[in-house]
Amino acid sequence: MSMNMNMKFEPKIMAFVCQWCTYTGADLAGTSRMQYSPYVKIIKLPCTGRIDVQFIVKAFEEGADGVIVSGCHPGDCHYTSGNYYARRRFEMFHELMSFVGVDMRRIQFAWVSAAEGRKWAELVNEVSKRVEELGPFNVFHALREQANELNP
Amino acid sequence: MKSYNSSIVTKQGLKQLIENILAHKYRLLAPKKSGEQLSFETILRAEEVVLNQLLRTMTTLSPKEVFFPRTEPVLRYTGQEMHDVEPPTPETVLFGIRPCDARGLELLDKVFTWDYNDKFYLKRREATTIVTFACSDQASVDEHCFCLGVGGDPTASSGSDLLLSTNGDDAFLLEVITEKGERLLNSCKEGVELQASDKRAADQLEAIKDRFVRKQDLTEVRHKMPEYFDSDQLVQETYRCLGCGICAMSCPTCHCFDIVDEPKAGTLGEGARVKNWDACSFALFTKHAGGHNPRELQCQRCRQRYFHKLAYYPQKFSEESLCVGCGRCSRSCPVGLDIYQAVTHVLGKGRA
Amino acid sequence: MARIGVFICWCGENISRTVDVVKVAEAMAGVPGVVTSVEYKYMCSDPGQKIMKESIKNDALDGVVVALCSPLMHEKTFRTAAEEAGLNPFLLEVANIREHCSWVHENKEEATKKAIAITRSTVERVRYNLQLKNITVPITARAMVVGGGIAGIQAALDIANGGHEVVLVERTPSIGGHMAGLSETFPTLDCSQCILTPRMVEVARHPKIKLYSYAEVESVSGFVGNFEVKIRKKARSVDTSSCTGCGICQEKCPQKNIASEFEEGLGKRKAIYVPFPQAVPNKPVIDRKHCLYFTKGKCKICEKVCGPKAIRYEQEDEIVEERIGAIVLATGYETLPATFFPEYGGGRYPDVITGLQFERLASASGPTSGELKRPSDGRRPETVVFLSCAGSRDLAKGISYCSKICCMYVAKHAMLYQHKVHGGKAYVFYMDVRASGKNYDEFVRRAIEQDKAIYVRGRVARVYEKEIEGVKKLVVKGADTLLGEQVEIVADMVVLASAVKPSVGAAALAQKVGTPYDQHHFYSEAHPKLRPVESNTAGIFLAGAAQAPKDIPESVADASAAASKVQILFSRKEMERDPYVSMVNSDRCFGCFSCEAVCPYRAISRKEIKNRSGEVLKVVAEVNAGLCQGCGGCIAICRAKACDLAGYTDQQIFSAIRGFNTTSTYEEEVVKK
Amino acid sequence: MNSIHEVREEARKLLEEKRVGMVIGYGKGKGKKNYPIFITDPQKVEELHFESDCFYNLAVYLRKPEVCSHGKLAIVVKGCDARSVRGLFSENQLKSEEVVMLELKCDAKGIGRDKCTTCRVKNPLTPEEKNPIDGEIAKILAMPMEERFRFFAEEFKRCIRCYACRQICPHCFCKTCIVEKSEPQWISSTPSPLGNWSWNFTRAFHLIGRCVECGECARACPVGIRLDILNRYLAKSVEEKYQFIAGMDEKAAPPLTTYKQNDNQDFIR
Amino acid sequence: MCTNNIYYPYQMKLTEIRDETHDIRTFKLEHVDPKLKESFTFLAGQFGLYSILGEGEATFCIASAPTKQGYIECSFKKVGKVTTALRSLEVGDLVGFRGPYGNAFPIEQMLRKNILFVGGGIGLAPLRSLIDNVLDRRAEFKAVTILYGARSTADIIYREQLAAWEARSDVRFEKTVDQLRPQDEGKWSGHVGLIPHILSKMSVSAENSVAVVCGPPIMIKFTIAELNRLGFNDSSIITTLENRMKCGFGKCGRCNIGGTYVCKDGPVFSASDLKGLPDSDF
Repeated sequence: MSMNMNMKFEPKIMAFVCQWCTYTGADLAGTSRMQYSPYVKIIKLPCTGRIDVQFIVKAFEEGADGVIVSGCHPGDCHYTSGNYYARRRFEMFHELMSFVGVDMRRIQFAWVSAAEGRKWAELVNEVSKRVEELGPFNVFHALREQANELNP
Repeated sequence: MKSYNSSIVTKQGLKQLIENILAHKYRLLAPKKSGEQLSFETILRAEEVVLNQLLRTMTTLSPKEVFFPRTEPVLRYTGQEMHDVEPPTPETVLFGIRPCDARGLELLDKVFTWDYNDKFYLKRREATTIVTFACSDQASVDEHCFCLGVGGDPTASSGSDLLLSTNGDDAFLLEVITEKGERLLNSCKEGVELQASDKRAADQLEAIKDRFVRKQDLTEVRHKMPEYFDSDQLVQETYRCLGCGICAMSCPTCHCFDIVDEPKAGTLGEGARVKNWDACSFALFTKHAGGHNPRELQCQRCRQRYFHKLAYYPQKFSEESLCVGCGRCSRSCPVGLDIYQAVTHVLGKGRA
Repeated sequence: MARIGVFICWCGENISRTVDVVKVAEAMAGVPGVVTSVEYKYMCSDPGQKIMKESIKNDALDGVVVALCSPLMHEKTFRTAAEEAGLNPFLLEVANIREHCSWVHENKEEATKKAIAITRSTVERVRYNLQLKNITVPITARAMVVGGGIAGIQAALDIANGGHEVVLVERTPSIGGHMAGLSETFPTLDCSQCILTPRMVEVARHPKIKLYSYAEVESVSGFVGNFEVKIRKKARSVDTSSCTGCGICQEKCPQKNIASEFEEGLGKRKAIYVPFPQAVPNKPVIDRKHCLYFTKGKCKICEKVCGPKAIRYEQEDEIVEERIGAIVLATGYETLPATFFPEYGGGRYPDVITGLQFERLASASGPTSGELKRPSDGRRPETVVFLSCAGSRDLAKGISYCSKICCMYVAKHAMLYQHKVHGGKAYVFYMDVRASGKNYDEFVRRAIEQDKAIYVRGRVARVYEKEIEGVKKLVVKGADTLLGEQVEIVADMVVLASAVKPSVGAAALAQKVGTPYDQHHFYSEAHPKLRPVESNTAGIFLAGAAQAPKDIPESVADASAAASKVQILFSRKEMERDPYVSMVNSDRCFGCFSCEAVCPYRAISRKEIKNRSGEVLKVVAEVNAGLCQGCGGCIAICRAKACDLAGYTDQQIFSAIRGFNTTSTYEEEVVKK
Repeated sequence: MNSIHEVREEARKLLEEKRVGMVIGYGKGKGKKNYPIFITDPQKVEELHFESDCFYNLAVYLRKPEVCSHGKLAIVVKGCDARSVRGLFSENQLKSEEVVMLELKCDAKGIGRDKCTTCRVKNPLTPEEKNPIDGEIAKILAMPMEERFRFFAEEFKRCIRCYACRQICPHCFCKTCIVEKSEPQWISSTPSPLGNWSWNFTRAFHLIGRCVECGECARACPVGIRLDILNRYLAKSVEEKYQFIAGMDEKAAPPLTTYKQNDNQDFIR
Repeated sequence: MCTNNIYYPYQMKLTEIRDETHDIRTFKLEHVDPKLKESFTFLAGQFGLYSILGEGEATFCIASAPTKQGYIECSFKKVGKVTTALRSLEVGDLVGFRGPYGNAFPIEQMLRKNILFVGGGIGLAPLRSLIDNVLDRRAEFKAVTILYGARSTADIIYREQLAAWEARSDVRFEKTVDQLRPQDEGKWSGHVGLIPHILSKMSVSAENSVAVVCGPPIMIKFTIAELNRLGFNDSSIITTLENRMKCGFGKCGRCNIGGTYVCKDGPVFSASDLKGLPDSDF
């Protein structure tokens, strides 16, 4: 990542959330005027079951330094079981990602219900702080830079 | 071509030559061991060139990548604006390719200059001086090599600018083939002891020929194409092909490519139009957008590759076949397919 | 190139205080394909909407992004407005820059940057929005009610009286359910059969109700408005159309010692029998397990005595098919059998009985004609101990929940006992008395105060038999937790208010229907507060104790509510719903059916792709848009990316991801200004 | 079946009685080389051959249209092939009545890339032991995160997108691969460091709970990418987490298409 | 602007959009560079590569006649990424163009002959260029017959053009649809049936005639067979091949069949050429 050294590092963190629980929970954080870090941006999906791990890979490809994936707590899925399948998928994704050396502190899975505006705000702050401390995802960005170098 | 100008150089002298090449800021590419493989890589220190190794083992991928990279931008864009691209062309010395590879480049030249000149290929060609190693070592030829069967010669100089061959245990014969070769040699020969000689690599040809187990002539298939095209034997020979692209991608003369637009990750509206290696063995290669595929079956795709090498290219471009007999495709094929074996079997059956 | 309009709302100061909306508008104007980008004080106001509507027309927009509050607030408003202006409403997306941005950040520069990113991402997404249309599904206005207890009866009658045909499926030979077996009902003590029987008769003669008794649901396919149901009519061995219900067969049947299910095992029945005199239909059925002809090959007395020749030994199960638009599941409950409680001697001592058995003993139509007698020796019980919470709220028994009805019926039992056995002593062991309901607490008080039931707070540890003066008595050992002492009561009878659980087969039925159930196999409602009688599967409704323990008035209310939901559904010929459904590209699909495995709605079916000569080339997945609820689980599991979700396509998400992370130098300059 | 002789006999019978249209097995080439052969003529069953370097996973041929057009098939299977065939059954790619498995115990010692040294299904029907953490996996796990990342990034960088790993894998049966999908293009088809990373990562992910650890992808890879380590590690994880071994039970649901309510969620906040 | 990069397209401006059917669209394109607009020439039968930056290139023939100068037209069906992106363009947008590539219809060999044009579906596009070219030089040819077929009336392209040809007294014009949809009952004045079948009933003479056939591969195959039956020899049947192409100038190898590169040696072939080619269905 070509970054001016005296510029503050503003991590790019993408959140993939389900529309029934976490999206609404984030709305609640808003209506409750909870203040949190501005680095996390949300993409709304119907359900965590819709979240393809490809989304997360793509987010990193496009320059994200961290990713949050969040949805309804187990048992609360609007579609009854989407988050259960997602949980397994994420567990294996977690395994594979960490095996190939992606620091999993950059990726946070969470259950945030529509009532948990507080939890959402805390989650965002926690992940933002952690990614800020980790710095830009340079090893991954390097792949991108190398790929772009092929297009001189 | 210039008349022969041969000299004998010691191993030490050759090392010095390599050091001089590096010192003169040439980009030096030579076979280098990475993992279990030998591949052409940029050499930064002379000792990275392990002569024994490159004499004995052939690189997995051919040197075509130096001129025709696996991916290469042909234009860039920013929004609606287009920008031309020039291939990076540092003065380059490609060291240690084989005569079959060198010959392959000459065959490729015909494709990339046919009516339309592909500047990306040509500019790289112009900027590169080729130092070839003849297959004169005891172990240079293995059971996959069959250049003799496709009009090649393990000591040939065509396509090379300088030709090296072994001369006893600790010395090499260095032949200047072209002016370009001569220029390189002249600019890098300080401290290199060159002892004029009247020998040629080709003198060793007869001895080397004996090392070949594959000697049958494949070129006749070209004339019998219609006869063999629907040969059951050919289908049988290629039935186990799984449709990967190893053969095409390791081949020194396979040149099929795809053109795609590659958006630059992390930007909106920026990117490049790139030329990527492709292979006729891929199922989607000829598949129409509408779903129709003129080469629906894998054996048809295999046949395309064999025939393109041995029949179509000679028919179109020259009397030479596009296969140079380096044996890379059969060395790397994961299911043991072998163009030489397949074609000789078919020829055998055809005769019978 | 796309023609996208971006409309940014100040929301008074709500957004503009921390987000520089003018800069956002300026930044968006620089995004390729954005032809207009404006901000306005209140976008949702009439003049605000008018700005958007006019721009849609004048700038010939083919995509709109409104950047304002949460889509949950105003997405609908703006989509409707867009539609009024002639744009497909699904070409409009909301960028949430209030709840997710201006309200949660203080630093204006950062908030502005984030608002730009959110809006930019939404612009990138909207490029690939498709013109969608709400899906319309035709509706077969015909309901099926499964279960002929009071809930099922009520639901069937309500729907039928609303003018729609109803198919009522009952597993046993007669409708009526548990209520038909109850003695009197709390808190009014009116006779259960007296209030139920007229309803049963009404079902029998209702022209809109088709009753399948002694039948079970075999399979359900299709989706809301369009179910295809197969019903297994079990072989009755009696031709119900010619049987007159005279009862002579039952009278003459030599097999007479079969425990009657209706009498909870306390009475006997024949091998050909009508479960109880008021049964609907009042036609007998042969119990093939006990019939002499079926077990031994000879007898056939019933056939001989049957006047109208209605006996059919050769009859087989029959599968009938019904087209149904909505299904009400009212499969009711059962209670844990006495044998479930070895610590209380259940199963070992005949005088340890369940509440339902007590109902039969107390019923005027019961095996003792309403006289209270001990099952063991027929003596009048002088002392009876009632144990509430037998199994309920007992994690050791695997049941965490309260069975809800026991407190009330235990009080009723104690009361009935006192009325029937004057001078008898009724002890009630309880944990809490839960009597919330109209006149409920008063009822319990009456049992304690007027009828002198002795309430002991505590659990019973053990019940064992002891012979006292030649009579086998039951010794009940427990603790009185209020007094803090051990108590030991010598009783003649122990009645267990055993826990309520769903009927056997409830889970199997739920699987056939494709609707979820909880760990106890009670059916799951779509929402515990707001959609209590709907299941998560469209067109499947719940009534009565199949969903949770309930008493009669609740079950009836439930049933009427479910019936009302059914009628709302039937009030239209077609049903309209969101177009967010999955779609399969059958070229890419290669039929691994992972999607089928993860689909919670059984919306994936298998389709054969054939060539011209009819050979099957491959089998691929197909989405039934009527069943699909748009969760997108199938898409995430699909490796070939053969399916996609309208409204949330891969292409849209992909573009949104790109849109977030990519800032241009132009934008940076705008922000810095 | 115990010996190649019995297999030949069975193959002959199957072909003669027209119960199968083709037998897929190993034939002997020149020298010591073996390669897949396809027999339709009962007279030719003697060409069937089996010895310790018959390392191909023949199950991959069951999806080739040329092969499928012969109707019912018989296939010589070692442990890994048999697992693949059962995996294909479980994913509806084949019907068990369409394939006859001719099982042979395998004593392959491993050809290149030590593909057979970690094998635990030499006997087609029973896994011998729990999947051990082999040396290669242990080596990776011992690396700090960034080093791991660099290791794999360097491995993937060499990829030339010949797709041999995909073509030789019996479980990569998609007719059009995700990398060939262009709207949107999830994975760049360009052999660049970034596209290569995504491609190899995604392929490994797609094989989770399905890979039978035959190691063919790593053997086929012309540039020597250690795909086997990746897949073996994931197979081990799947076994530990879900007690699932791919291709052992054709009735068992692949682990990502099912769930338990009490699945682990330690990693979820 | 770049001269030596053969991959570098010209910029053309989209000046008109016409929807032929629900999924076939025609673009009219003009060179942005005024000099090029003036000097650009091509021959009937040639093709080009049309591109959008960031999406890629797609190959279609030039559908307008070379005698119409200052612009080119092309027609395309929405089948993939590039064509989908092309469909999203509006008048005034830029399109990349490389070409013209390939050989051309041998119009000089057709002079003073009877000419039979047979077009199927979107295959009328390359034919249209030639037909207009011929009609613009009408006096140099003998009888001109046009047979056009589409799957249904909804799939007919170039309706105005067809009407104009039909109206001419010096052209015999026949049209057919494979199937008549119920709503067309009574409104369709043409034939109903597959092209080869209609052709068999048209009593065309092979004498001093050339047939030019364009359409989907299966239609070409059966039409050639029918023409042979009518007495046309293979060398007097001309058609175009639509193999997949990428580069357009004989490098990328995709369109190679036999010793031929369709993009350079074609796309126009005589039936006798075709029959000598391997991997072709003819």
